[in-house]
Amino acid sequence: MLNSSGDFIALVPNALKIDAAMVHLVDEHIGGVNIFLGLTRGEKNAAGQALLALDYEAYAEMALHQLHDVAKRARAQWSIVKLVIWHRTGRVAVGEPSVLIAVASPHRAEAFAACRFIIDTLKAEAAIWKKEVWADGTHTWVGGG
Amino acid sequence: MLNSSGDFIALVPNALKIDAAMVHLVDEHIGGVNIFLGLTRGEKNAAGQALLALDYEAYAEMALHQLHDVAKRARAQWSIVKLVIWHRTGRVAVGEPSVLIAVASPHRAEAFAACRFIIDTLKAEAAIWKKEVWADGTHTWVGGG
Amino acid sequence: MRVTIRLFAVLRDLAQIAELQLDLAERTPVSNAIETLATRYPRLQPMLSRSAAAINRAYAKPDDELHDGDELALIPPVSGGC
Amino acid sequence: MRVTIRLFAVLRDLAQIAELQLDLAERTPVSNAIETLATRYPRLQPMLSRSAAAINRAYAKPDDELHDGDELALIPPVSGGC
Repeated sequence: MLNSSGDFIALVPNALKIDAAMVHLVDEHIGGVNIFLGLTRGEKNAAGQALLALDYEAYAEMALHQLHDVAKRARAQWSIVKLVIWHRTGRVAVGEPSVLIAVASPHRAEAFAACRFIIDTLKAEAAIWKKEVWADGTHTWVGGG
Repeated sequence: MLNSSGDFIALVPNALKIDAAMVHLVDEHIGGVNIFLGLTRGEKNAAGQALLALDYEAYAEMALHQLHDVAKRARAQWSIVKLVIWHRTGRVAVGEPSVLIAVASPHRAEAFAACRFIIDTLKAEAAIWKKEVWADGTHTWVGGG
Repeated sequence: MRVTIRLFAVLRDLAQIAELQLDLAERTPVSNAIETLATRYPRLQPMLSRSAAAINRAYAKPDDELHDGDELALIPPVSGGC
Repeated sequence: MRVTIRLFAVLRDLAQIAELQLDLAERTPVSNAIETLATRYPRLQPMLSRSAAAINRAYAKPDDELHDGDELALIPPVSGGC
């Protein structure tokens, strides 16, 4: 899963664990780490049904290629010592993380900016989709209406 | 340590553990979590000595009051569901975290902006000082020359 | 020539198929391949007009030409992240 | 009146004391209290000119007046965070 820069990029079928990511962020040149976790947020649909979970599906070969490309673009703009980009596939219940991005840099401004760039670009471009699973058993593809 | 908003704000004499912070960030209204960790970065001084650690000292009564005030100002500007601000006191070796800020919000933009505001304000205002401890046993107060 | 078509998410659910082969004239543009697909699976029509295309895992334009053995994926609006 | 002075970080190391009492005239301004301190601990002089002051844990201005029982802290340039 490590590319030539040592970035840890993966599509992950089971729960994302932040301490598993922290293990990768060890280097004495690190001064600031910025981490973003995206979680399934509880909500209700127009029919008053509660959201139970989001089901994530990826075009894995393309999405992984895209995530490595985003990492490369981030490294071209900011000083990055260590980088983790993990995205879930499968069912992510309310309160659980679907994405974990961790950027370790010499200084905090770089870590914040690169982390924000990566999540924004991932959301806009990566070949990943989510389906809302409602309490009454119905489901809807986001953007698929 | 919890204020009336449920923020977890503390000066901590021993190692900061990110999973201890995560335990506080549980709520179904959370959609995005932004976490900042500041670490002691390895460096050398003009005499070629390696930095071993930073020794942090706080005017505890004032610093805690200031951190709660920063939290209040952040909550006035952004939607925040859960908030953790922890700052170390005592010796923080190279590679170890001295500060941990975690902001859990409904949406990611709020979490990023509030987290950045809190670390920037903390650094500029909080009554906390650090002393560099060098390999040859010398030490220097940052900003104290 | 033969091209592999891949369908994801809402497109796969609508077509009830994830992957199929299309036999097309050499250098058929992406837009024509999509028309052929829409003819065969009419229920895809509305979503296809809102979807992007990728040839061999890279985004492609409607007039990009297909070659034998290419993988053409139809990419409905993405929604990864959170 | 009596005021408690608190010294932190480089100031405490220079003065070799963390806390002391000063007997001052009622409503002495912060700036005068600092002058008195500098007279008693001359080694503090250079850093005091670069330090802020806090009365009872809130930042204060040089002409803010002190009252009996106040805690006046001298705040050298802060460096928390990382």
